[in-house]
Amino acid sequence: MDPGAELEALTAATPDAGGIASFVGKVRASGGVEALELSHYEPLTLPGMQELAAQAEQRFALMGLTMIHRIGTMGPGDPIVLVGAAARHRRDAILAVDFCMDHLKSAAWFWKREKRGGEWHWIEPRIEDHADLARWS
Amino acid sequence: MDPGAELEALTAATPDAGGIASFVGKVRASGGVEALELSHYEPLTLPGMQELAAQAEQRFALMGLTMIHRIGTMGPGDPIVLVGAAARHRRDAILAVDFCMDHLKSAAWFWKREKRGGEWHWIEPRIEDHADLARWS
Amino acid sequence: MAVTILFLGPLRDLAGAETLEVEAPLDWSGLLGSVGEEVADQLQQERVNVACAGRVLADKTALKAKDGDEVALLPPVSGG
Amino acid sequence: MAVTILFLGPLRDLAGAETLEVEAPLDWSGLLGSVGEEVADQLQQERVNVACAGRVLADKTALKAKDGDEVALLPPVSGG
Repeated sequence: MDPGAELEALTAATPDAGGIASFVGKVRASGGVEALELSHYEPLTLPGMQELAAQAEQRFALMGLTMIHRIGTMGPGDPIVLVGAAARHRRDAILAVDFCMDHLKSAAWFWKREKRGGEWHWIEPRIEDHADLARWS
Repeated sequence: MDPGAELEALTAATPDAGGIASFVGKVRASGGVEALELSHYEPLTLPGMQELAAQAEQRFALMGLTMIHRIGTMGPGDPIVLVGAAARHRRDAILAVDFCMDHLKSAAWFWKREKRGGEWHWIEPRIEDHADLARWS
Repeated sequence: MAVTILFLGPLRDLAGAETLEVEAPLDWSGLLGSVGEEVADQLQQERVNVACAGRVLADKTALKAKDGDEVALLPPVSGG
Repeated sequence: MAVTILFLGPLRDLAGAETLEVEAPLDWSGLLGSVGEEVADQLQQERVNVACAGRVLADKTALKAKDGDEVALLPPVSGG
């Protein structure tokens, strides 16, 4: 995934937007994480993301929405997830990114584990992630 | 201003960040705006933006912040303003972008006018822009 | 034909396998009896979901998997 | 030496000029008397600010500009 190219494509596809908001989540370069692995369950994951995109488009006045979540093994510095939203007004774009990220973090069908000191550890969402998600309901 | 290159530079400068949020505001390609002109008052504008950046860094746990606002005459599709924020946790990054944009829109020393049908018209902040700003105080 | 049980995320480690083939039909008690004690304990927690044939069950104890169905065991997610 | 009055944004159109040189010292009533009726009307609105020598005045009616100072008239802003 090339976040810059994806955002450029979204910008080009939405000439009438007044702005593009985005978030790129990546593997931290320090902190001892040697690798990150994201797994999914294909029959649920993609339909779930499509439903999430539909919800975002219903809630916010968007002109375009890009949502990419990688799976597989990634190394320090690698991008994991990208959300980009184009809208007439900036707060629709910013809020759509916030909304989609909260859902991708703790309500989409992905499982994450980290390799530290040669050992894999499964990661559960933080308490804050659930609180962030609850803001939207 | 090349938003993609700026975000890439911010990403490269903050290897320990878990994510980068951004907003790029641009001149809409349609809607009849032929040109947009942004003017400023140098003795106040840059110090004001530096003070805004300091406030954002105080409020949010940031690892990096990029804030660029162009002046002069721009055409349809051109970027006007970019805010990028790198943070350990995504909501600090997203909120910092939201905060800086609200202030750049209606509390920074810029004046904007649009050319429509060959005539220049000064733009005042929208009521919503003032309401957005008031959220932070 | 049979029912395929698929272990996702950390449940894969607990099960020591990615999949398990069992005879159809498969209901909730049959599932609990097939997956080993550790996974069965997890399954009984509210935060673990079960999907059958590509749909998450609103009530997992109502599971009725038939020949050819895939039953996915879904622990709490963590994306991004 | 003198005081330079600088018209920003839409005030430039109202004034019909970018700058105006006036004799020092310059106080609030001197400013109102120098800039023409239209700009003076605007200046008396709360939403118009005045900066002197690079600082926005908390109380613009307390203006005391001296030789060499720049007095900037700042209408409501609109960035982004």
